[in-house]
Amino acid sequence: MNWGSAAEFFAMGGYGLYVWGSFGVTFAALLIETQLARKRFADTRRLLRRELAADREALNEHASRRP
Amino acid sequence: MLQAHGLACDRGDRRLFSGVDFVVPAGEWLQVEGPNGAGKTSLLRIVAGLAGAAEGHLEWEGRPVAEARDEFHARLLYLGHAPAIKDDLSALENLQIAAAVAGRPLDEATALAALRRIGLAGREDLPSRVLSQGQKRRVALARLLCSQARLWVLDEPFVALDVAAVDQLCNILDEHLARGGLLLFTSHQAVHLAGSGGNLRLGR
Amino acid sequence: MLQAHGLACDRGDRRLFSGVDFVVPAGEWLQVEGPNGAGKTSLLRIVAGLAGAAEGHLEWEGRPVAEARDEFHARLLYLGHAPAIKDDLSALENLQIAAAVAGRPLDEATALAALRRIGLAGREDLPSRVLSQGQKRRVALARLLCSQARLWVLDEPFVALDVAAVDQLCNILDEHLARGGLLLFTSHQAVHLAGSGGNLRLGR
Amino acid sequence: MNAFIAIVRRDLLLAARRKSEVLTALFFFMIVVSLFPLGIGPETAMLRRIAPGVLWVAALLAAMLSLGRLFATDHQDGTLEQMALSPTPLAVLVSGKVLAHWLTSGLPLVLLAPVLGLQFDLSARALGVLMLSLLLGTPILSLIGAIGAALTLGVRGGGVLLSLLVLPLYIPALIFGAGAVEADVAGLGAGGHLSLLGALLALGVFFAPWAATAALRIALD
Amino acid sequence: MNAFIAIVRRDLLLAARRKSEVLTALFFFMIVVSLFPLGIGPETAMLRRIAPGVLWVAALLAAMLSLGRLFATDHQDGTLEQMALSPTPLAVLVSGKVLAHWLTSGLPLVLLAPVLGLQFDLSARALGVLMLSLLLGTPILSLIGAIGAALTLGVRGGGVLLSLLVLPLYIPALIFGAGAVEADVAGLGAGGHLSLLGALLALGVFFAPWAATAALRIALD
Amino acid sequence: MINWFKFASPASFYPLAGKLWPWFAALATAFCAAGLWISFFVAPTDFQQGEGYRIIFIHVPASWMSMFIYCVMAFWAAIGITFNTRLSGMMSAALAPTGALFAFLSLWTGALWGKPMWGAWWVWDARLTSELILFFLYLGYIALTSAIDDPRRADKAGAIVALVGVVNVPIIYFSVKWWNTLHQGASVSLTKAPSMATTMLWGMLLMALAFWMYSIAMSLYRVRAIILEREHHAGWVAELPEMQR
Ligand code: HEM
Ligand SMILES: Nc1ncnc2c1ncn2[C@@H]1O[C@H](COP(=O)(O)OP(=O)(O)OP(=O)(O)O)[C@@H](O)[C@H]1O
Ligand SMILES: Nc1ncnc2c1ncn2[C@@H]1O[C@H](COP(=O)(O)OP(=O)(O)OP(=O)(O)O)[C@@H](O)[C@H]1O
Ligand SMILES: [Mg+2]
Ligand SMILES: [Mg+2]
Repeated sequence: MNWGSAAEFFAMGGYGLYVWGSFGVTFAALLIETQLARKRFADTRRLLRRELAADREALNEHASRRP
Repeated sequence: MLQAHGLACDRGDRRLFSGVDFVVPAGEWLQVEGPNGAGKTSLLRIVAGLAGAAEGHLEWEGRPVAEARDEFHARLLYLGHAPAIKDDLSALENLQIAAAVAGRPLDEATALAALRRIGLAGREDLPSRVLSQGQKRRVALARLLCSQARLWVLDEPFVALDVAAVDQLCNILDEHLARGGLLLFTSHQAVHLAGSGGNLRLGR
Repeated sequence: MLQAHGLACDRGDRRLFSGVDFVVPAGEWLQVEGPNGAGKTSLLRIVAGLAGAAEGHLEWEGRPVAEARDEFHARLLYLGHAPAIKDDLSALENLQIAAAVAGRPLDEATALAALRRIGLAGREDLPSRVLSQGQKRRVALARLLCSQARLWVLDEPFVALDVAAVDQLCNILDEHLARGGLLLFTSHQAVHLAGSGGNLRLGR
Repeated sequence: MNAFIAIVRRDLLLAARRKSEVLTALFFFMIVVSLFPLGIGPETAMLRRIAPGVLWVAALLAAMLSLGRLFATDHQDGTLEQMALSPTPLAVLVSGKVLAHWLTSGLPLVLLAPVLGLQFDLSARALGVLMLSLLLGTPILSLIGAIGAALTLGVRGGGVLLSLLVLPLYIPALIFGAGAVEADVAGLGAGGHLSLLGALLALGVFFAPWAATAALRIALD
Repeated sequence: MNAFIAIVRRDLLLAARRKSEVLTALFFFMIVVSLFPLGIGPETAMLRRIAPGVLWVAALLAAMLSLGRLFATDHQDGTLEQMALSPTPLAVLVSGKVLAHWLTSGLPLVLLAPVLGLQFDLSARALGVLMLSLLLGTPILSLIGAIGAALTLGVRGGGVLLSLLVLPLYIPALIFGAGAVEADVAGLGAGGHLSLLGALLALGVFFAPWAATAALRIALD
Repeated sequence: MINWFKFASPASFYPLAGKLWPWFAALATAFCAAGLWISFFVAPTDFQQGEGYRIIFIHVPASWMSMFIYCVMAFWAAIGITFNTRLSGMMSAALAPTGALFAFLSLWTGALWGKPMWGAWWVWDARLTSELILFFLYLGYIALTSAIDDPRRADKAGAIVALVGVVNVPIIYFSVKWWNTLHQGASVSLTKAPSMATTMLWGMLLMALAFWMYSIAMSLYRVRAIILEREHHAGWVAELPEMQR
């Protein structure tokens, strides 16, 4: 174990800014990427569902109008 | 009322036409005819103020156009060979933005109705790039339906349209004339418009 | 003989047409008809090999075109919506250079004769930029007169032409057919060609 | 005024439609700036000396490159004719287009410049002056560029001709802009250079739309 | 082969028709090179140091600027369709166009470079190496550029996108080209750099027309 | 031979990707946890660089992944061109953003490492420069493909960029190497006592594995969205359980 205290851990021997800047941005970036991908997937799915529903409705209407 | 007095046009070292006089009273049309290269497009551009005439001048409601160009432009709608369509925008956006730039914003419902009427239902949101030749022309023509201009100057509006669209356009033109609008246009095809109008022949 | 078997075409997520079959025997014409956006241009581009078909295939003289594309191209002349005219070159230069690039150089006398016949006498040396809409189309059509191709594929060749030019073009097409040539074209106007041929309707 | 806003919004919409457009102008800037160390060699002291010049020249080229599109597409598809026929004065619409051009191609450069300045090891203070000089200078580039774009409209080979016309006119902006940063680095104070740049900008806002409009009318005739 | 010659002649004829076109590419080169002393300051020793890099970067930008036109006009007016339908393989015609592009935009740079090099106080020997490196390098720029131009065909905002695609691919040519002159100035001999440049050229002649053709077919579909 | 072409159809790859990605995500999390633990609590302080060297545990894996992903994209591009499969273009498109991200992270962490070690955020050195160019290549790919609306055209154009770019990558790498070298990669810390070198190596390897698994999970996840976007008119999409209701 390398660290005496939490403060020491965060100070990183004076390199805190650089080390945490690297790790922080890296994981923030990965997190943002996953969130963006999830949003993209959810959006497409929502759009598709709406499109399909509209299609089905149009079909039903068509069928019911026929004698 | 639109009147031309002795218009002449030079292109290169050629005089395309000279001494062209015509009168278009309110509610009437004038079809400019003539073989390819006779100078129909050149004449229409002169009328719209996009090119200068070598001789002659125009009058609008009895006043020389040169004296009140802005007023004249406010009452003019010109559609040329190029359809003024942005390839990257959808038909709906094209229509709305053209109106806003011309100083008369258009609400979405009106714009959509115009596109439907001109036969673009279902294509309102496609980028215009992918539209067919005739569909692009229709987007341009949809402007007519949203226009409040009194004078329409249309350069070969019937080109690339199918039979149904030609009929539709004729109806639109008839309505405009019935409202007391003026119409100046060119076409190589024979066109059947209601109301009265005349023909102007350019070229030998 | 040109044969199509079950051609289909997708644009975006739309199926424009499917199951299109046709036969064009030697010396006959086929007019593709349909409303704006039906897919006429798309069909002609597929036949010319400029776009791929979603389904189906073509046969030329009984052999699949895919197997002998070069041979097929050597016998094909395609004129699309865009006239393939360089604005900076004169009509004469345009004609001669297009022929040279296609691998069949053309001497000046032949080229001049073609331009005269198509009604461009006196405009052979103007830069094409200043030509009128219809004159530009004529430069493109002059290619037909110098062509040795057996299959002509023409997308709306009659657009922007005046009445005289339409007649002239009909004569040229008739001669081609009389020589045993094949013709595939689109037009929104009714066209009167001698010889026999058929119609293909696309769209609902 | 409404038409002015409409045209700015339209041009921004068009830029947004091609998401990549704004970004690519930026990356062009980045790449050009990065090319110099590759051609010249990696020595820090030297790079620091040439940094203001390189950054300004690159900004100038990036702004110029997107000028070609400024009126050309509108001309081609007939929109320009419609603008000329609109009841709003053409100069107002042209100003709108220039503003949109600056928003999409000038402003991003201003914001990116400090990051690139870091690559050349400039101090924080020098970076501040650099940003300020670009903030005053890039609108000048758009304004002068509009005149050039209008003059070369419909002229083939316009792209290259455009740069020929426009680059000499950009030289004062370049000299004062890069000069401001150099003066600051040399400890001389950048105030004089910056106020000259400001004066140029005022001049440009006043005259450029008018000149560009006149040029457009010629192209349309 | 006949078609190859025909297309080279056509493109040269088109360039000659716009007399200004070749000249403006040259002037762009000159102006960009001349901007640097303005932006950086007039110190001779420093200018000599940065000369090879600046000249090469300017050559690269000048070559790139004219790329936009390479296929765009042919695409717009339908000539490209006709080329694709010609019995001659498209790759041959594309090679012809690339050759014409080099003759009108690369070769003049090679011939002008020594004059500009003099402004930067380069020795006669260094000028010779500079010319040689440009003679080997500018065809690479045209070849790679053709791929980029074909890929961005019909894509709006293509001009800027083109530079984004093409500039990173130009970097090896830049490094070896400018490196050759620097090595010579430093007395190390430019042979190694020049032969690498030659190898790149061979690679380009072999693969670029093929890749550009593939890209053109995509644009046509 | 297994019928690989069966999985090459989007319809059958979509559910497969849906089943696979959670596993890779789980692996990524596990490797990442272990790697982070080693990086911060097992690996000892460097006697030259102090704690600052710990950036290596993301810098090196990110650099590796950025290069590796470009090669994978080029691989898919080649497959797409030779076999004309639709899926390969989608895979390239799904990989590009992640690759660009890792290239960016390599630059970012390198800059943050360079400031304390070299006294400058950036120097124009061989590796740094070639990484920057790789980043530009990614951006070029993304910009081009997103500027073309028709996805099939975009795929083909992207494939050409990926292939031409991958030919360029070694050229850049070596050319810049001849040009000069300052980034003294391997010699920085691996000259330490063997025990330390091994813990460091383990940390780096575990983080590299974590990033690798992350990239796979991410691309599988993203390719599902891309498949849906492009195939939404296909019949099988309407049959999907998540499309009911
Ligand atoms: C923006 C700045 C930097 C960039 C773009 C960068 C890029 C790279 C790349 C691409 C690699 C992988 C190359 C390979 O494995 O062959 C790498 C590895 C490495 N880098 Fe950096 N780097 C940067 C700054 C630094 C700094 C400042 C240091 C340390 C002082 C450093 C230390 C290392 C080490 C130790 C490796 C592993 C080398 C090996 O084991 O092969 N890097 N870097
Ligand atoms: N610089 C020039 N030198 C000589 N003739 C010119 C020049 N510029 C234009 N022309 C001629 O002027 C005419 C332009 O005509 P315009 O475009 O007005 O014809 P149009 O009647 O609209 O024809 P179309 O029916 O084909 O559209 C053409 O005959 C053209 O050849
Ligand atoms: N990406 C796309 N998404 C949806 N529809 C598309 C897309 N691209 C093209 N289309 C449609 O495909 C059709 C193209 O038709 P094409 O140009 O072949 O028509 P055409 O029959 O030649 O019409 P015209 O008579 O107007 O020339 C148009 O209806 C257009 O709206
Ligand atoms: Mg006309
Ligand atoms: Mg059509």
